[in-house]
Parts: sequence; structure tokens; C-alpha cells
Amino acid sequence: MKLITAIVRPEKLDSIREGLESYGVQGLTVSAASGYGRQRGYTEVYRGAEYNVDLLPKIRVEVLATDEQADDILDVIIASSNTGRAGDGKVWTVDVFEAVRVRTGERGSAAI
Amino acid sequence: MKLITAIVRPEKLDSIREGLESYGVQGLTVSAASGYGRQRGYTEVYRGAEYNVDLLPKIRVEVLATDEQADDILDVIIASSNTGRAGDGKVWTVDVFEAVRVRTGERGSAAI
Amino acid sequence: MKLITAIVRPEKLDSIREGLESYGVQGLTVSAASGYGRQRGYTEVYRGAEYNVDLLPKIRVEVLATDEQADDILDVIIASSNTGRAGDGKVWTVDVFEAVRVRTGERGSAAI
Amino acid sequence: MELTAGHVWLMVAAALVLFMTPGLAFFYGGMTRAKAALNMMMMSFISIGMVGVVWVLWGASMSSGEGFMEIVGNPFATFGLEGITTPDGLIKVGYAATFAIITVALISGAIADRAKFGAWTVFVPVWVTLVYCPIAYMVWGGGLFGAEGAIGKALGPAIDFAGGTVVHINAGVAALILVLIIGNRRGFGKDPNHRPHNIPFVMLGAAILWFGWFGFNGGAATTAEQGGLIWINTLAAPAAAMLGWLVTERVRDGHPTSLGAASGVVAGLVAITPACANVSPVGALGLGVVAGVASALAVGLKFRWGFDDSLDVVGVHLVSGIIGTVALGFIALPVEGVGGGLFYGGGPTQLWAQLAAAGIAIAYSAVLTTIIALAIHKTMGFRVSQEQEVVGVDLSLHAETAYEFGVGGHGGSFQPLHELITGKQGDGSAPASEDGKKTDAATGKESVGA
Amino acid sequence: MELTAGHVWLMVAAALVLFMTPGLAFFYGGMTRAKAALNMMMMSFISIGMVGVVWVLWGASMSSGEGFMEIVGNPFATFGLEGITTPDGLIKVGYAATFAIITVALISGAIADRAKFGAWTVFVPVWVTLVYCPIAYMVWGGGLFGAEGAIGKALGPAIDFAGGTVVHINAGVAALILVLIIGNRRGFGKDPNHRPHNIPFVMLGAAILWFGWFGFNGGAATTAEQGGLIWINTLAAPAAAMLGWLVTERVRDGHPTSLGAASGVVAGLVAITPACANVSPVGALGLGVVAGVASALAVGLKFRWGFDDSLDVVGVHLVSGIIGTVALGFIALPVEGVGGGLFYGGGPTQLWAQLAAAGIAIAYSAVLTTIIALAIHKTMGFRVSQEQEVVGVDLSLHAETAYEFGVGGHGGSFQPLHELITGKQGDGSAPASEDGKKTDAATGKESVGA
Amino acid sequence: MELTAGHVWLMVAAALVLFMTPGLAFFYGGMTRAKAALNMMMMSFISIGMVGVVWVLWGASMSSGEGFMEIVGNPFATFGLEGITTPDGLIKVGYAATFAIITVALISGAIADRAKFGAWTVFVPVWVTLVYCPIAYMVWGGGLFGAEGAIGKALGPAIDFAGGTVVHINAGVAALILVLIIGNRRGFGKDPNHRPHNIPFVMLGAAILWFGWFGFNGGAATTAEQGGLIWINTLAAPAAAMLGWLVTERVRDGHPTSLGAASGVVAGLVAITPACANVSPVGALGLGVVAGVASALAVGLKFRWGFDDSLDVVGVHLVSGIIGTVALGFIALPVEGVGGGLFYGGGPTQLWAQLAAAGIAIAYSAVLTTIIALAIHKTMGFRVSQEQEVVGVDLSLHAETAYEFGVGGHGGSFQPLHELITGKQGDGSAPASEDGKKTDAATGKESVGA
Ligand SMILES: Nc1ncnc2c1ncn2[C@@H]1O[C@H](COP(=O)(O)OP(=O)(O)O)[C@@H](O)[C@H]1O
Ligand SMILES: Nc1ncnc2c1ncn2[C@@H]1O[C@H](COP(=O)(O)OP(=O)(O)O)[C@@H](O)[C@H]1O
Ligand SMILES: Nc1ncnc2c1ncn2[C@@H]1O[C@H](COP(=O)(O)OP(=O)(O)O)[C@@H](O)[C@H]1O
Repeated sequence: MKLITAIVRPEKLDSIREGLESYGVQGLTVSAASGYGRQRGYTEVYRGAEYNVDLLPKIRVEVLATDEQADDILDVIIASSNTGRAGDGKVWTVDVFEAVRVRTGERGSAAI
Repeated sequence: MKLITAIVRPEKLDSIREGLESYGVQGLTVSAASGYGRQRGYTEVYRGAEYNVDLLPKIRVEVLATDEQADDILDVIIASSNTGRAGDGKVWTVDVFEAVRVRTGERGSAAI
Repeated sequence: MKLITAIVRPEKLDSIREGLESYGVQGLTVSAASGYGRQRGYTEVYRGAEYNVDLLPKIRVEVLATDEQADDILDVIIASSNTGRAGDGKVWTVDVFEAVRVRTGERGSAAI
Repeated sequence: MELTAGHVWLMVAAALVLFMTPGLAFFYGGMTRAKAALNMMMMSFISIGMVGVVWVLWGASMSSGEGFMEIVGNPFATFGLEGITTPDGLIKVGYAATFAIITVALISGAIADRAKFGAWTVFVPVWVTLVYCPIAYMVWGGGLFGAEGAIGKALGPAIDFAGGTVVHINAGVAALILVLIIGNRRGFGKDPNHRPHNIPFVMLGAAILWFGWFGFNGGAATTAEQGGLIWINTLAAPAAAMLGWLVTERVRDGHPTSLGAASGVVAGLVAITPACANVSPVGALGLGVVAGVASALAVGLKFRWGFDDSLDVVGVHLVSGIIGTVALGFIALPVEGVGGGLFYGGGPTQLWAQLAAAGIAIAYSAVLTTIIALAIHKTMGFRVSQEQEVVGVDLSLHAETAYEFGVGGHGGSFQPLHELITGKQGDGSAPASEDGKKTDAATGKESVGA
Repeated sequence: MELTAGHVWLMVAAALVLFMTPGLAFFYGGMTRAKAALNMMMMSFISIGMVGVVWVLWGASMSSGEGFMEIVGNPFATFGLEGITTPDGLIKVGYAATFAIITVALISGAIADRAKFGAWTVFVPVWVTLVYCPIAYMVWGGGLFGAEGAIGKALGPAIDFAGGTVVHINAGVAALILVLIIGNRRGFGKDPNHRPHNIPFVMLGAAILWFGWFGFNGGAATTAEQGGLIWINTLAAPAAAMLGWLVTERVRDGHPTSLGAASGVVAGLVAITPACANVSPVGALGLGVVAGVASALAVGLKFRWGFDDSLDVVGVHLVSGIIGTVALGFIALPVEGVGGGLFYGGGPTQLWAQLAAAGIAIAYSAVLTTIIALAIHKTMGFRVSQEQEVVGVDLSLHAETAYEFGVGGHGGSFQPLHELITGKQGDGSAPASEDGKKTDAATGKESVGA
Repeated sequence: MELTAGHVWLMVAAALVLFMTPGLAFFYGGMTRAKAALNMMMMSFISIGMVGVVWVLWGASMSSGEGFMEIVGNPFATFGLEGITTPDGLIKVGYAATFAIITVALISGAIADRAKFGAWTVFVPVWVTLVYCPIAYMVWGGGLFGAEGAIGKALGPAIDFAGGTVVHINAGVAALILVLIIGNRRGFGKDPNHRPHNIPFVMLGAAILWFGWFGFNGGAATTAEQGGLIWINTLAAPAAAMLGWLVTERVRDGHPTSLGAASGVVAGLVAITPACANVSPVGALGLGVVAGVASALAVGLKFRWGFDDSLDVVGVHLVSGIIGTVALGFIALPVEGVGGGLFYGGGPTQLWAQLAAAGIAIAYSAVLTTIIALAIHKTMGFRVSQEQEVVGVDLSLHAETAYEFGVGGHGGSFQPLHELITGKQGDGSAPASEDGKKTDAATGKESVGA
């Protein structure tokens, strides 16, 4: 199994979800993150003093998938979150040693 | 070493901690997440318009463990977070290449 | 490739970023977490009742790196976040199977 | 009749007192968990809505005028406020309405996080009608405790200038009864998540309460001397009570807290309420200190005795309400050299009158509230289901959450209201679900997880 | 002349009404998304700033005194408030100013999240000058609708005690026009993120509005009887409207909401505004219920018809404003036995006068607002860029974000203001950037991502 | 004596001014970081508590009546408010108390995030006694600057209707002194986390301040003409100052901000305070613009000169306080044709009087504040430890955190208060710990990490 982690633009959440759902993914986990890369930040001003914010808000989407599906899922995520501009983010995949569905105790691919 | 990641119900945090502590785990990391799977969401209503929220709040618990303990810890987490209903969540394990305790610089199992 | 994850003191974010930037790292992802380990918590008091908080705020810093750089980056992070006191945190590394830059679709080391 | 200074003062005072109830909503709402904040606020808001209507229809009529056995007025005498002809009649009705509103709202703090909203909407009008109106009538409306009333004549009239018995003791007792009937929150005394979620809101609420309390205590003043005394006492007592509470905390817990400061202010205001026109400024300082210390200690009783008076209505309003009411037996100033409390050589007369008033208010409120609350609890139920409590009453009762600050939070989809009347029949059930069942009857969707 | 009770009441009332506009800022600001909250509040605050200045310079002069064709006063008659000599002249000017301020601020709720702030700062003074002042003059300043005005003489004077036409219908119509010109928010009717971000703020806003409304409705009272009636009606109508709105929600959606309670209060206040001195307390209850139910249903219209009146200015202010204004044709009390609405045997006279006043206010406001808004939209543009809207108007227009609660959030660096005047020429552009371009002209930095 | 319009106005005004201090708590509290918000608010709240008590005991007595060398009144003349017999005596005492309360609270903004709360609780009563009371006596109590005072007779009496010297210059100077003694926050001028954490709270605070300021400026009005002029000026100056500040920001930084709007309002209110009854409405507009621009520029001085006046008490209150005070030398209206400022042909007399008043207030406040603050700093220390500052003063001084919104946050355990008096001896130390040492003396637990 694989765990696919995507750090992407917050506003892309909906299109990623749609993409994954139509591919047949039944679950995913989302959390808040922020980061920087090629994309530059912005400036806030409070009483004339500038605060340069360069960690920009992102979301982290995590999907657990079987080895066979992992590559397709990677492609689906990329396709649905790409805008071609800096700040689009990163996606990576790691090997999962074991996965369990808590409700039933099922393990391995059955857990996904 | 292994990293065990559990995405579980927020209200299970206490029982997981108790379970892990009595097993002898000395540290863990928690963060907020949300997700969907088999569990359905709920509806909020603002001025008559319905907002269907289907990403439900979860917490992510992460425990770094030696290879030997990893399986037991997996079991402890599952046992202490299972309710048998949809939304119980997922737990997975990945191999850790290296781990360090920042305070001392100890590496490997000594870092856990 | 490797993914280096560090759970460290929130106030160390700036020095870690400086360290990584001067080493040449071009991007990273940050998120909020909390945890406990050797470090003890603190007590809040509301209307005379004590609330012992023992999950303390931490930040999670994640950096994707090539295999060659991973070890150096680990060292940079440790050096820039160590205070020698409990609560300094943990850093760990896992193998990454695949990484992609969403903007361009570049894969592998080129994506970093 | 042209507006006089007295009319203006009363209209301003009435607006100030009305503003107190939303203030209370914040005082209480900040103390609950984030997932119950709106429900807490709603219990105050709906009190304004319901009592506002009740008061116009029959409440005003029941709390003054010709009465029944010196206990309660006739609801139909000025039903709908028909037949009120004195120039300032409606102004006084408005002012009185705001007292009824806040009294019942005060009770809600004791049952935070777990009361059925539907049950509360039954409790509010019934309780105001059967408990508040009679007590207000007995103390202020010409009833039992008045100068002409049976008890007033026997013991001498009790002093309750602005509502120690009618408002605070009454609400405090009712709060205690409700807790005993409804039961404790899940995790009471154990769950560390039961901490206040927004302390600035608590402070905002305390500030609004204090501001409004100048109208609450002062509205009925008729002379400049009285007005000045009330004003200064309404500053002095809570100021001293704040210090009393904070010193108690510093000594006992090691830290003076902002929640303590806000709580001390309210305790001091409660204590000075009955006494505001009848004690000296230095008396008010002393009364404030006592109330602040006593209430700071009293909020621990619920843990010791195991009743989950969630936001300390008993510890603050009942305890400091009794202190203020009884203190008058000792420190009431003589009026034109006559009477006064024990310390002013007035003898024990005033003390007996005060004790009697407090005792009867406690007894009446306890008995009637028990009957009303039990009736509701046995029929429709006063408490939400366990599941609704875990999900949080904001979501399960109101289908809302208080805050949404961020990105990546919830996702979901949106269904605008295309039909003006969708014909959904709500069932009050929790919209949140478990087990893959979408329980919201409204949508009719129901799908069971694999 | 020594202060009289009337002067004091008017000064207090004026302060209360001024406090309403920040209240509105919270009522509205809590309903937007977190990333647009400050901009929403700023639209109210800048209204105070700009109209405050305009009123002193020429606004007061244009809304009373000798006029032009019974439509508008002469801006130079008392320009800069020179030449006002009656003892209470300046007090009245102050009181009137607060009405102009809140009227224009009300409009802003319809165009939340997407209006250029610069355009708004042009709209505000122009609209107050060309739309508000004339309508205020016609209704209250001795113009068309007054007892001596052409229409007033023809149909009998319309009743608008505190601003049903001048304030609420006027603002509601202007809001609708602006929405039609500026267009809908991105994702309107689809994006689930368009939910209120801070409902306690909405409730705080509603509370402040209600509190201030006692000054709004009551300020012009001259007798104790009138003052009392207005006070009680200003309690009764919103209380009943809150219940009306909540019952509607309970029946239709299954849950009574706190946003609904706050909205119902405002709907009831809007409806009672023109009628507050001319209906009985029971009439106020009835009017409140109708307004609460009607506005609760009306807020769905925007989805059905597809105009993004974001915070329901039309559904609440226009709808309930019309209800209150027209209701007087039915339930106005006779004055000393003469006149009154249909239900009081006064015949249809009053109804025609009310319909005429409402109709002309709608027409005048619609035409003039269209001209002003189109002129702004075609020249400087009234709407931010897509990118600015996605980033959020707080950041893109004001370079601020409303909240920063936490750790690990943003990081970044800090550049204190070393030079008193840095000589940066702002361009109003979004400081946030895309594509690695730092667009902030201020810094001159610009780097393109690899 | 029956209530007159003047009494009512003064009681209302006093309540309004008291409400300003919690307003200030929000104005300041929203500007700090989240981890110091409660402490900031507590510095205002405790000022109400302590000065409230001090004023009743000796403060009122020291600020009026027979005095010592025209500098200060006798603290024992009406100690405990005994012996005050004029009908409105206590009303005036209450009104005066609220001024003393807010003046000392104003200072706290300069030392946000780093002052020992214990030291502040010593500073407050001492400073009010030794600095505020004398200055109030000299300006308003019949002292040096009065019509009969030595300086007043020499230069002609200075005009300070509502507290330009007594309140704003005084507080601003004291703030500067405290900063110089206590030192800068860690990371001052570098750390990007020093941004306001809750700007809506800042706006709420500004709104409450403005609302209350009508009482602050207007309370002492005795005629309708004066009341009206003050009311309109209290609207005009801050409105114009808001615009002045925002235009400055737009030109310099590229964006008008909501923090700027709120700040501009306060700057305008400060400037009009001494002048409110003595300038024309157009004069108030001009004064407002100047104050708004000047304070917007002045807030940058702290970075240039390196003194960490954290929330700009100097930039806003000292600068605009001086502007308002000195401006009277130019734009004061003649009284019945006599006197007036330079621009009204009154010659330089008024200017000298104003400059003298400002100068002496600055000197007196600077010297006395230095002595008091140094005495505290050298004995008990005025500043928290580095560790406490990093952890945040809310947690380390008050054992509280302002907000707890969420799930998965903290966890932990809960220890209810079983003993009414636990006998813990607080040590004021930080409950948060490092190095595995649980430092809370309360629990006695102490375990060292491996
Ligand atoms: N080396 C990295 N390790 C971890 N996260 C990264 C790294 N580089 C970029 N990111 C994450 O991806 C997000 C988007 O990066 P971006 O600015 O688009 O850079 P790029 O153009 O290289 O894709 C960043 O905000 C950060 O959260
Ligand atoms: N494929 C997946 N990848 C990542 N996270 C998942 C996945 N499936 C479920 N989850 C996470 O687990 C949580 C619980 O899922 P749940 O509704 O219990 O589904 P199941 O019944 O399959 O266990 C979800 O809210 C989500 O956060
Ligand atoms: N076994 C573990 N698994 C996951 N995270 C851990 C573990 N142990 C510690 N941590 C994380 O590291 C943080 C710091 O731990 P710390 O108290 O410094 O322990 P140590 O002294 O062992 O380094 C904790 O707050 C927690 O977030």
C-alpha cells in the first residue's frame, strides 16, 4: 500500500475531492498547513509597520491507496490541483507497511 | 523503527493516551485533521440555506516506535479507539529510516 | 528521496528556516501540532479548578530532500532547534517513493 | 405630559437593563465550550423574545395592581397593556419587563451544554408567569412584603431596592433545582475540556452587565441624593468584590485570573442590588469584599457536593444575593434617623424582615420551580441525548457552529434555499450522525455505512 | 438655555444611534467569511467618518429648512453649521447625522466580499448627498410628504416616525441596485464556504442594534406617553419577530438558529421603525410576527432569483421596511379620535399615503442609486479583481487579516516603519501575489518563480 | 432634591465613561498577541477595581475642595465620602471617578506583554494618588490653573474642558516613562509575531470608546447650546481624524487599514477632548484631520528612536493630547465676544496659558511617574522573567489562555476544587515549565526529564 500526501492550494480542495471521488476513492484526510517554495508571500501593514508573511496557507490531503491505484491517484491529484503557477505545491508517496480500519480491524488492502 | 499514524475520533484521545501510557509509550504527537470515509456528514443551516459538511473533525495521533513494539502499539490504538461505527478511522504504519531526539542528538531506538 | 519530519518548539521556526535557507533548501511545509514526551505540562486555573494541560504546542516542519542532502538537513534542523531541555522534540526521516511538483509535473529529484 | 427628567432616566435605565441580557449571553457564552456557545447565548436571547411577549400580554398585569391574596396580580386586568393610562405607565412596564427577562435568563447558566432548547422554550414563559410574577408582586407590587402587606406589616417591610430576592435569590434557587433535576454534564469534574472557550467574551459580558446595572439599580431613584448614592454604590461594591475575588485566588491558587475579575464584578453587583439605596459607600465597599470572597469560595461547592451548576449561578447569584439581602439587616442606613440595621442601632427588626424575605423567596421559588421543571422533564424531557451532548448542542440543536475561521476546515456542499417554504418537518433531532446514518429527518437521506 | 429633559434624551438618543453603526459592523462582519470581515466592518466605519464630515459641512443643511421644489434643502444655508441659533439646533443636527450614517452603512451588507473600498468611499458621500438628504427632506424636513407638502396635502401626510422609508426602504432598494450592478460573489449559491464566520459577533451586533434602536425610535418623543409607547413597541415588535423567525425555521428547516434569532430581532426593529409611535403594543406584537416570518421567507429569494444580496439587506430591510410602512395603513392608531388605519375605522386614506410614500421612496432611491453606482462602476470600477476576491478583500484591500490566534501560523519577517513618511505610493493593489511575483508596488521587489 | 435633567445627564454620562475602560481593554487587548490578551485586559479591569476603591476612600477628597498649596486636596476632608451633602455631590464623585479610572488604564498599553501584574497593582493606586489627583486638582479642582489659581491668574485660565492635560497628556507621559524604565519587549522591531491578534476587538473597543466619549466630553455641559456643540464636535473630530489617518496610510503604505480607522477615531477623540466646548464644528473637523495625520505619523517614532511603546500610547494620546491642548491657543472661540484663540483675534494670551498647562502637566507627570516607577522597579521589579515573556503573560501570570476553540488541542487532566480553601500559597511563578520541571508550587509535583 501507499500513502499519498499532497500539499496544495486550499482552494483546490473541492476539485481534488471531485476528481478522487469520480476515480472511486472512498476516503481521505485533510489538514491545514502552510509553507513556502518558489511562491512569494504577501505583506500586511499594521500601524505603518510591514509584516512580510511568507508562509502561505496550504492544505494537506492524504490518501491511503493500494499499490496499483497509487499512481493513478497521484495523477488525479496533480491534474485537479494544477494551475501552472508557483504555489501549486508538492505531492509525494511513501510505502505503507500496514494499514488498519479501526471499525472492523480489517488490515491491508481491505482496510482502504 | 516505525511511525504509526492514527486518524481517529477526537473524543478518543484520552482513552488512546491511557492505553499507550499503560503500555509504556512515553511520547506522542497529536494534531487536528478532518476527513471522510464511510461516515456521513451533517448539515448546518444559515438563514435557511443548507451547508452540508462532510469532512468531519478527526485527530491525528503519531507515535514513533521500535519495530518490535510497533505491532503492539497498533493494537493498543485500535482497541482504545474502536466503537464499531463508521467514522472510527484508519491507522497505518510506515518504516522510519532514521529518528533523532533533538535534545540529546541520540539516534535510532535510543531516540524514542 | 527522503521526507524529513521535525516536531519541534514553535519558537524555533525562525532559526530552522534560517538554517535551512542558508543550507540551500528552497521549500518546506509547516503545520501545528501538540505532543508530550519527557517535558511536563502546565496548569491553568478557571474559577479555582485546575486544568492540567500536558499536550504542549509544537510545530511540525516537513522537508522533502534528495537522499544525499537528507542527512545534512537532519543535522541542520537539529542544530537550529536544540536547546538541551526537555521538549526539544523529535526528528525522523522516511523514504519517499515518488515526489512530484504540481506546477510542472516534474518527478523525482527534479521536483524538490 | 411632557418628558421629565425622571421619565428620561427611566427610559434610559430600561434600555440599559435590556442590554444586560445580551451581556449575560456573552458572559455565559464565553464560559462554555466552543461547541455549546451559541446554545448558551440563545437561552438568553430567547428569554428576551418570549418574556418580551409575555410581559406585554399578561406579565405586567400580574406583577402589580389589585392582587390575589397579596400573592399575584390579575393577568387580565391590563392584558395586552390595555387600560394603562398614567403618563409614565408604559415606561414603567418596559422597565419592569427587562427585570423579568434577565431573571429567567440568569438561570440558564446552570444547565449549560445539555438542556433541550425546546424544553427551555416551555420553561421560560411558564416560570416567568408562575414564579417571577408572584415574587415580583409580593416584593414590589403591593403584595405580602410591601408596607401594607401581611408580612410587611408584621415584620416591617423588607428592603429589596433592585432585586436581591426577586431576581438573584430567585434565579439562583431555580438554577439549583434545574441542575438537580436535569443532572450533570458528561464528564463533570473530570473532563479537562470543560474550560471556558473565550474569556474575552466573558469580560465583555461582565462589562456590559456592569454598564447596564447602573440602570438596574438606579432606574427607580427619584431624588438626586438617592441617584448619586446608588451610582456610587454600584461602582464601589463590584470594584471591591473584584479585588476580594482576586485576592482569594491569589492566596488559594497562586494566580489572580481574568475570569475571576469578571466573576468578582458580577458577585459584587449581585450583592449591592438589594442594598444599593440603603448603605453608605463604605458599606458598599465592605459588602463588595465579602461577596467577592464568599462567591470565590462558593464556586467550589459544586465539586464537593457533586451538582453541576455549570457556570456557577448558585455560587454567584444565590450566595451573593443572600449576602446582599441579609447584610441589610446589619448595615442598612437609618431613614431620617429611624430604623436602620443592627450596626446603626436599628435593632434586629430589619434583620428579621430580611431573613423572612429571603427565606420565603427561596421556599416559593424552590417549590414552584421543582413542579414546573419536573413536569417538563417527565413529559417532553429536559435533557438532550448523549449523542447530541457529545456532538455539541450548537450543532445538534441549532444546526450551527459558532466559528469558522479557516481554510481547509470542513469542505462540503451547499444547498441554497430554492423553495421559500420547503415543507420540511423538523424533528429537532441532531443533524450530526454516526454509523453512516444521515439522521436529519429534514432531508430524508439515509445511508448506512458498509 | 439650561438643559431640559428633552435635550438630555436627545443627546443620549443620538449617542445610542451612533453606537448602532459599529453594531451593524459586527452584525455584518460576523456574517462574512473570516477573510472579508475587516473590509465589511470598514464599510460601516468609513460611513461614520465620511458622513460625519459631510453632515457638518452640507448634509444637515440639505435635509431641512427652505428647500428646492420641496425636494431638498439648500446645502449652503447652514454650511459648516454656521448660523444655527436655536438652543437645541446642534443637538438635532447630531441626532440627524447618526441616521444618515447608518442608512448608507446598511447598504454595504449586500455587496460583501467583492466591492472596491475606493469605490465605496466615493459612493458614500455622493449617495448621502444625492439620495439620503432629499428623501430625508421630503419626509421629515418639510418637503413633499410633510403636512404642508404637495403630496402630504393631497393624500394626507404619510407616517414615518423613525425612518421606514427614509432609512430602511431607501437602503434596501439601494442595496438591490448595487448587487445588480456589481454582480454576485464567486461561488454564490454553490460554495459551502460562504457561511458566517463568527456568529457571536452577529449576536453582539444585533444586541447593540437593539440597544441603540431605543434612541433611534424614541429620540423624537416629546411626551411621556409617547416615549412609553415607543419604548414598549421597540421591545415588543423585535421580540415577536424573533419568535416568528425562529418558528419559521423550526417548521421549515427543523432547527431554530441563533443567526435566525439575531435576524428576527433586526427584522422586527425595521418593521416597527415607522410605526413605533402610532400602533398599540399588541399591534406591535402582530407587526413583529409578520415581519419575522416574512423576512425569514424572503431571504431565500436571492437564491431563487439569483441576485447575491450577500447579507440579506433586501430580505430584511426592504421587506420589513415595506411591511412596517404599509401596515400603518391598517393598524395606525387614531390621534385624538381622528384618522387611524383601516382596522381602526380610519378608512383607506392613511393606506394611500403610506403606499405613496413607500412607492416614491423606492422609485427615487432606485433611479438615483442606479445613476450613481453606474457612474462609479463605469469609471473606476466597483468590483475587485478575481484574484483579490480569492485572496480575500481584507488582505488585498487593507493588507490586514482579522485574526492571528496561533503558533506555527505564518512566520515571515518584519519591517518597522523607520521613516515617518516612506514616500511609498500605494496603488491599492493586492499585496498578495501569485506566480512568484511580489506585486506590492510599495516595496518594489519583484521576483519571478522558477 | 428631585432629579433634574442635569442630574440625569451626569449619571448617564458617568455610566458611559465607566464603560469606556472595558472598551479600552478591548481596544488594547485586540492589539496584543493572543498569548497576552487577557493580561492586557486585566490591566484595565484592575484599574476599575482599584481606583474605584481608592476614589471612594480618598481620591475624591484629594481632587477637590480646600487644598494644599493649590496642588492637591486633603485626602481626609471627605474620606470615605463622608460629609458630602450637596444633592448632586455623589453623582459628581462618581463621574470624576470614571476619569481617574480610565487615565491610569490608558498607560497600560505602553507596557503590554511584559509587565508584572503584581507591580501594576502597586503602581495603579499610588499613581492615581500622587499623580492623577494633584493634576486633576490643579486643573479642575480649584488649583493652580483655575480662574483663582496662581497660574490661572497670571496667564489667564487654561482651557481643558474634558481632560487633554489631566487625562491624555498625563497618561501619555507616564506611558513613555514606564517604557523607558521597563524596557522593550523581546523581539521589538524584529519579531513578525508582534501583530494584533484580533482586530475586530480593536474596532469594538474603538466603538465603545467613541460611544462613551459623549459622556466623557459632554457630561459637564450645563446648557443646551454647550451640550449640542460638544456633541457635534465629538462626532466631527474623530470622523475627520479617521479620514486623516486613512489618507496618510493610503499615501504612505498603499492601503487604508481598519486598525488605522480605529486608531484615527481615538486620536480625534483625544484631540477634541480639551477643546470640545470651545471650538466650532468646522474647527473640530480641522483639529481632527491634524490629529489623525499627526498620530498616524507619530506611531513610527518608536521604531526610529527605539522605545517600545507597544500600543502607541505616546503616538496617540500624548501627541494628539498636546495637539488638542495647544490648538486651543489658535482656534478657541471667544466667549461672549471676549478672548478666543489667535485666529479669532484673541491674541496670544490663550496660547501661553495652554502651553503652560501642557508643559507643567508634562513635567509634573514625568517627574512623579519616574519616582514611582523606579521605586517599584528597583524593589519588586516591574518586569516578568524572560521565560514568562516567552510563554506568554496570560499563562504565566494568570494561569489562563484567552481562547480554546478546538478539538484535538490540548488534552490534559482536570482537578476540581474539592477543598474550599486549599491553602496553596501562590508564588506568582509561571505555571508553564521547561526541563521537565513542574514549577507550579501549588501541586508540589516536580519531576525532571531524563
Ligand atoms: N522541499 C519541500 N519540502 C516540503 N514541502 C515543500 C517543499 N517545497 C515546497 N513545499 C511545499 O509546497 C508548497 C508550494 O511550493 P511552491 O511555491 O509551489 O514551490 P514549487 O514551485 O517548487 O512547487 C509550499 O508552500 C510548501 O508547503
Ligand atoms: N483512503 C483513505 N485515506 C486517508 N484517510 C482515510 C481514508 N479513508 C478514511 N480515511 C480517514 O479515516 C476517517 C474515518 O473513516 P471512516 O468514515 O471510518 O471510514 P471507514 O468506515 O472506511 O473506516 C476519515 O474521516 C478519514 O479522515
Ligand atoms: N514516541 C514519540 N512519538 C511521536 N512523537 C513524539 C514521541 N516522543 C516525543 N514526541 C514528540 O516530541 C515532542 C517533544 O518531546 P520531549 O518532551 O522533548 O521528549 P524527549 O525528551 O524524549 O525528546 C513531544 O511533545 C511530542 O510531540
